[in-house]
Amino acid sequence: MVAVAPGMEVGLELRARLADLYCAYDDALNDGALERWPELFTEACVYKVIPRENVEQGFPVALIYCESRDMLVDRVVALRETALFAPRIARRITSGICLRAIEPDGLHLTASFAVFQTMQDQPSELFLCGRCQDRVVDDGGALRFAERLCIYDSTIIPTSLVYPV
Amino acid sequence: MVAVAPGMEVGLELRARLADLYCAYDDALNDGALERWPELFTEACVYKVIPRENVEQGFPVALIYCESRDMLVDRVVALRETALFAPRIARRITSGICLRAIEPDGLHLTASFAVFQTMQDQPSELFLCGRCQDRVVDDGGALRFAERLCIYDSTIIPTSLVYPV
Amino acid sequence: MVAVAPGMEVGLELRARLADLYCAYDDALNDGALERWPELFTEACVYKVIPRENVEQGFPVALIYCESRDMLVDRVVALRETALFAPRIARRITSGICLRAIEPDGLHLTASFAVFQTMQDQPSELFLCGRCQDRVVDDGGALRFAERLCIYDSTIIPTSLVYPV
Amino acid sequence: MSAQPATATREWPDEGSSRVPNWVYTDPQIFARELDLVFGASDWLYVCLETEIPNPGDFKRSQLGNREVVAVRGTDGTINVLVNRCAHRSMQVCTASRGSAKEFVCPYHQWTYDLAGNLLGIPFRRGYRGQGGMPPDFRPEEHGLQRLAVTHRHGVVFASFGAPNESLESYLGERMLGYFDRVFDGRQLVVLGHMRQRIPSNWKLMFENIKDPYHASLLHVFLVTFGLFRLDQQSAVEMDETGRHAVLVSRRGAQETNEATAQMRAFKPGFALQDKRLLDPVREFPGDATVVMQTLWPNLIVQQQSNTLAMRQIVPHDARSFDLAWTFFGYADDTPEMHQRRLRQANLMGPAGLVSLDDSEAMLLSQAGIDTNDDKTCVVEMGGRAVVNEPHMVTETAIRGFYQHYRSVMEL
Amino acid sequence: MSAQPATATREWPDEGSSRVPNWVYTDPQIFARELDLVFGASDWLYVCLETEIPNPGDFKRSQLGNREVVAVRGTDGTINVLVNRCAHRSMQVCTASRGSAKEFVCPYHQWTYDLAGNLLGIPFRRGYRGQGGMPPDFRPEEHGLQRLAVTHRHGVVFASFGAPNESLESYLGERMLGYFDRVFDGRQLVVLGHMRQRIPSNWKLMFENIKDPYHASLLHVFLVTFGLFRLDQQSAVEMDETGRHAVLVSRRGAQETNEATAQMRAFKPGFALQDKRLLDPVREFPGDATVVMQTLWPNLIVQQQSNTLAMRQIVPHDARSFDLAWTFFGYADDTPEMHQRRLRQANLMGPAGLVSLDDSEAMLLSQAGIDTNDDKTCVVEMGGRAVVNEPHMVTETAIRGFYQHYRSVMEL
Amino acid sequence: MSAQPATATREWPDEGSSRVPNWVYTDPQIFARELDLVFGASDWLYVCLETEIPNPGDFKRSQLGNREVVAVRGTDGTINVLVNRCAHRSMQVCTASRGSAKEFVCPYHQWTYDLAGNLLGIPFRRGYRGQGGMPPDFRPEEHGLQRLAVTHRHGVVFASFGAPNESLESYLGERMLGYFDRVFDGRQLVVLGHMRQRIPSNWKLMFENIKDPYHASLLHVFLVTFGLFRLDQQSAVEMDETGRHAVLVSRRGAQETNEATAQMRAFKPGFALQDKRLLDPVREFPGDATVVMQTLWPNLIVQQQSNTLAMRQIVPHDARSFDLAWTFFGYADDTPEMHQRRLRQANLMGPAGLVSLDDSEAMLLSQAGIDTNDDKTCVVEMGGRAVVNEPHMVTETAIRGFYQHYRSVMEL
Ligand code: FES
Ligand code: FES
Ligand code: FES
Ligand SMILES: [Fe+3]
Ligand SMILES: [Fe+3]
Ligand SMILES: [Fe+3]
Repeated sequence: MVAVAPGMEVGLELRARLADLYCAYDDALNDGALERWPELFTEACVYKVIPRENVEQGFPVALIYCESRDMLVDRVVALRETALFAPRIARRITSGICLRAIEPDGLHLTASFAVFQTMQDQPSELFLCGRCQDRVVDDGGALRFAERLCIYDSTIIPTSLVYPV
Repeated sequence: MVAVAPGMEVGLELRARLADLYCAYDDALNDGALERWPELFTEACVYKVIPRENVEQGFPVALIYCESRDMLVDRVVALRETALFAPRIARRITSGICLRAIEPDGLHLTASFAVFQTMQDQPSELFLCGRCQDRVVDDGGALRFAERLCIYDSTIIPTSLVYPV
Repeated sequence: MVAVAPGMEVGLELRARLADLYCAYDDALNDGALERWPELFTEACVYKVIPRENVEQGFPVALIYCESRDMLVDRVVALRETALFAPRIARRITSGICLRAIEPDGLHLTASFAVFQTMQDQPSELFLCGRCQDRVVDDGGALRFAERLCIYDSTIIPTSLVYPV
Repeated sequence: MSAQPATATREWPDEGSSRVPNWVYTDPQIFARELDLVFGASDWLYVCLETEIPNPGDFKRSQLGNREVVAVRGTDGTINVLVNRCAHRSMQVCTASRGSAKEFVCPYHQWTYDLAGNLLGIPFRRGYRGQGGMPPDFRPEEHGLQRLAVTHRHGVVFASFGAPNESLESYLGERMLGYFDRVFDGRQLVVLGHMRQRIPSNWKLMFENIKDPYHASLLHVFLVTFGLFRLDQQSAVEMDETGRHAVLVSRRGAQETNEATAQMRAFKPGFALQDKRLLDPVREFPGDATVVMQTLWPNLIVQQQSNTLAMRQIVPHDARSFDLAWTFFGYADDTPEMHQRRLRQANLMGPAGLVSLDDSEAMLLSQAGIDTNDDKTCVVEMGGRAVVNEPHMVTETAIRGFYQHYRSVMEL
Repeated sequence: MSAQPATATREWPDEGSSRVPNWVYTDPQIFARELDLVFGASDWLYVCLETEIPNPGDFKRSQLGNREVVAVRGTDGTINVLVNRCAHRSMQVCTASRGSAKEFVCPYHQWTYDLAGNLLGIPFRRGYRGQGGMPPDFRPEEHGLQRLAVTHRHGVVFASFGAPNESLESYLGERMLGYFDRVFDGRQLVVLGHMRQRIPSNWKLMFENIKDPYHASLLHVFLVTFGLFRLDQQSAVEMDETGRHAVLVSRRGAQETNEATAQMRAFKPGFALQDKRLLDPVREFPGDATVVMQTLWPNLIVQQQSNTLAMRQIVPHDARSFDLAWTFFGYADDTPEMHQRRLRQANLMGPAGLVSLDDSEAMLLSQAGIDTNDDKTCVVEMGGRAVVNEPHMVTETAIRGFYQHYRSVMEL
Repeated sequence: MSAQPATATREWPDEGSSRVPNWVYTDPQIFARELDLVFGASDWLYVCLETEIPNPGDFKRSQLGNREVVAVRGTDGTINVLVNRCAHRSMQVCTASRGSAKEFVCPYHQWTYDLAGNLLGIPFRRGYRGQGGMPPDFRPEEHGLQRLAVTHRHGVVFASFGAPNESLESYLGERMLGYFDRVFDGRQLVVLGHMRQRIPSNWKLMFENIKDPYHASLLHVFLVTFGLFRLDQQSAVEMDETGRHAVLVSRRGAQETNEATAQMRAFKPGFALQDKRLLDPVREFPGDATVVMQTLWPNLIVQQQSNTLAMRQIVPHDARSFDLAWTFFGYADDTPEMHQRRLRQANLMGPAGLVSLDDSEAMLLSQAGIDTNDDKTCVVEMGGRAVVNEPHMVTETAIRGFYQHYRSVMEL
């Protein structure tokens, strides 16, 4: 259930549509269906993966810094075509999706995420956890992320961040 | 919130009923109330716990392979009456429940799961995570699993899989 | 989605309001906004963090044992003003929120929780997991916890329990 | 970390027990020796409270040093402490952490032991239809569970891996025994519950912490602010003859400003509780001491902090971590108010204790400082360099006493 | 844990192979020697089934001892077993766990090896426009992937790090070969799937477990209750000449009460299955043995338990943990019913097996008992103290045989 | 893993620095020696950028080797680097990772140090009302925080545990200093942010990776495909006199096919970006080099890859893991476009970098190949066996230079 912040009145239908979007996001990553992932963003989207430390200190550098859906596509293609990495499986879960404000520029939400990772012939492990800070808009009838900031709690990435989170 | 895949129209009531079923499932396992667990399946159900590796390669062998509710009951009784194992507590969480299709043979859903395990006087640890591939049917007024495949991401089970997941 | 136990009929609106409360709780802790945390309880609330072991054996001692909202406030102030601890970030997730009974004294719910913890310059780790046993009441128009028992699965706390869970 | 020399070449600083070299907190070989010489010798180790196993057959697992034992009340009511290892092929015989049993049956081949650890039965010992079985000269009496020497006093159970050449009373010594009997006065004890935490530091830092009254007024803002422990109160640090056991004794003071608080950054004069019930201590022991913390070599702290009473058992894991296992208790004759008071005051203790979490975090931060500086040395000179009892708190004498004994045991 | 003496000073108990000192399960130096002497010498180690790499270029990774290897079918159809380490700067050349390849290209600098491990190409070996490149005297033929000696029999692939001075057939010995050929009779094998578990115990406890018929009737309530394995059935424990390999042979019995079940606590006469299909074994091999468990030094268990057939490969990680990798298989000519039966009976085996989870948990509990008692010794005297073949189950003879061989290999 | 011989018996291969024995990446004793001889000696270690602690009292923690230090700007504006360990009982004095302070107060007993590490105050040093306190002969000046030798140049701070007998300038040598000053030209630096990753490999593999131009054209498909780094471009590998420091210098090329790309599997001629902004490099330094990667012994990489500038600090944890801590920076006079460009190009670097994740994964896979083959040896012969500067990329000369110096430092 997508929750809403105290004092807001939001219909159940919108909550359900948002839940569908958030679920589709995790699903794209968990299925390894990276190709579906950019479709959940608007064309002019912003997507960043950034350590909490940088956010708190006002540092702009992000591990992944995309300024358009095209850049998301470029990253997916680059991962598929150019990158070397040891095989791994990611499993992303989301909790505490909260609609915090409805503004002219879209719906503002936050959510907690955790990603578990499984390296070949190794037990599954917690890889990262953190918070998403999102702006969602109605993009021609479909809800899409106009902005998604994945702010992870740790300063440390175990080895590499191969797949987006 | 149970989400639905893009393009589907599903009423909120059905979403709620499905949420109840999924919650009851985790609950039965988390309470250690294994006896309630078979009741969430149909009589002719299929239940398997299987590594992703086998699914991907088309290998049929599963760690748990039950072809009826009776076999689920047999497993519960066997665990209770015959098995030796060091005491442990399981905690199962579910995320990203998604209704993907409504077919004549039932509702097809997927969901992510993670199981944390606590051995005696040890800290809690991630035990397994993976994806459920489910078929749910209305079984005389109650939703039940006609099929549940628990496909875990790792190839490795830490020590033993004592309780179903 | 807040689920309901088999046999109960509960409107979607109540489910949504409960989801909002549960989300607000995690949110207060995840934001490090401890000051918002006592507001989610009634004035005469009971809040405990207690190992499963003690509950099972009928031992009353709890790690945190608060008998009023004031005591929650006192704990927050004490943490802020008096305690020494190494910096850390907590991330709490909730799963399987289930409304089990509606009694004269309020709504009885259970839920699973997991807390991930991140120490400075260390990877995030599972800190605790367990079950909440809650009583929620309508407190002047707002749902609040009249009682929240956080029963954690392990007997072991890694180092210290600094923040409430 | 510098390249670790062999233990044999470790040399204690010339200054003696007023200095502690950081390698005692990090060296795995030192730790291995401690398991033998500190935890595995003839000392009396705390096991559990008698009331945890009230009836014949009741058992509870405990960890002494790194060994798993089972404390079990025999059919005759005596308490046995048995090493949890089957004499056959070393499996843990008892998998539950507590319960009640008529005998212990090893799950692997069902060798069966009575509650005193004697080997009662071996399935197919004589073979089956003339085939197999144990050799005729097999002597079951040589294959029981290892059974420890056991003693107990006023409800507290101790055991020893060796053959102690002194009673618990003489082991504690007269002075320590007095303090012990102050809390364990023969009244029936009641367990209120357990807590347990895994602390990423050497186990000795726990003892140092409790033997160190100097820190209490400085680190524990909560304690100090509410006058629960103040260095300007009349107090004492006392030890037994050897220095291995100690008590800290203190009295409650007011939340007032004076020449001592001037040196205590911790003191926050303006801080007040919203719910006063959290701090509502009542005097319950003879004398005017309100805090008595007793450290008993090698694995026990007896805590009487206002009305919270707890055994804190130290379970070392390796050089860099230990478990602290708390057993909170009261008395069978506690009033309901006192019972409730103990539960409330437990908010100050344990892994989430408003006072004691300072200590577990201090240990974490100490080990962090030690780990990468194991060529450095701690300075333990507050109150001088001698090991003497002191009628005040401005001293680390009991830490020096501890290391004086430790060095003689460890031959360091 | 006591302070660990150097391996050189370890002394086996005087009683010989009827005793096993606990330090063989805990000492990291012993483990390091095992990697060399047990897993890295001239013995034949199980690698995989031929059917897992049916076509030229098909490969599968495997772990022999602690080394990662790639078993790959060469263009000529022969099987090569290559150490997965680039001759340049040691990177793993193959990152997939299985697949098909024309050659192996190291990702780092694209040194390229053929399917026999020969170094085929080095980018810029001759430099670029006259600059750089490998020295003129660089000899590619000296820088291939390490290639092991390989043999196979009836679809099962073995390899050796050394230069074995005997064929697989002579390595197994006549008796063991007979049992081997009973399951691997030349029919085409079909893989049904994999399972893998990480067991927190020394790898030798796995062998002990399977070489120990004594436990089966006592630990495995499920097995015993349904008569799948009973000590009162005609049975045998047999070894090769050296004691390193063994088989346990048993026959199915009825779910009945008799003088044997009287000594078997495990036996639950009243227990019945709701769905009988779980236990519907059918005789498929010549003779009346229904269970044959074969342990082949140093890393393989061949399991024929009713109609579940599996290779269990032992992959040691350190003194205190190993992976058990299961490959379930059947035959190409299995009927659909037999196929389904194998899948159903797999419920009894693997990490969740209603029988075998008892064993993985027993190993966990054994190592727990061993870890903190490594100064103690296991007693392996059931069936006497000798290493002899026995026509019954009331014996630990095959464990003694294993340690007899182990000691000679390890010079202990 | 073979049984690990004592370090003393380790012998470097006869071939010299063109071979690297795998045990340098796995042996804990070698690692312990490195902490002393490589990271704990008189070399200049990178600490932080000056701009991270602009004002008096500003501090930032850093890790030099395995030691935690605090870099703090003193009241007079000078920078102090202090070991984060209280002189009393070794607690970490500073728990925040950055901030601003007037003094450092140890939480345990509030010993107070000034920003230069001098011990300013000890609560109750003189006791309380005539009781306790430190001995009269206690000398605070002997109990400060350990303070390192510090130097800085153009905004970059270095420190040393020993007493360096040379200035940073002479330590770098003339040639390296030139490259250093190319990026650090005296302009005000601006931190853009941090990244950090924990890599499961020996720290030396990081240096090898950056000193190895040979891999860049072969491993980094992204880099090569877009012409950002091509072996067929004019380039150079240069070292200081000792071989410990090095630079790789390269130039951008076109995305074209030629005789070099024929040997580069990595090259994908058809690949194009949807959003070209990701790759929009602008020349900003004198000369036509577009990539200059400088490796400075023993813990720093200065990265100038097109317009991404970063310090990469190496923090070793143990033989098999290290942290790579990235500090991205620009200049105070950057235009908004250049600022944005740096942020965009950061997509190629760091733990998720489209280029550098190849490297972190290569290190993971290299260590995996090394771990179980520590009796094997790496071959470092590309470009010959000598340690000489080269005007091209087809060489591993800088790796040989590194090990030439390493061996002399480590006496191997
Ligand atoms: S190990 Fe206990 S009976 Fe065999
Ligand atoms: S490490 Fe394999 S090609 Fe260089
Ligand atoms: S340890 Fe720092 S003041 Fe005591
Ligand atoms: Fe304290
Ligand atoms: Fe078995
Ligand atoms: Fe690179």
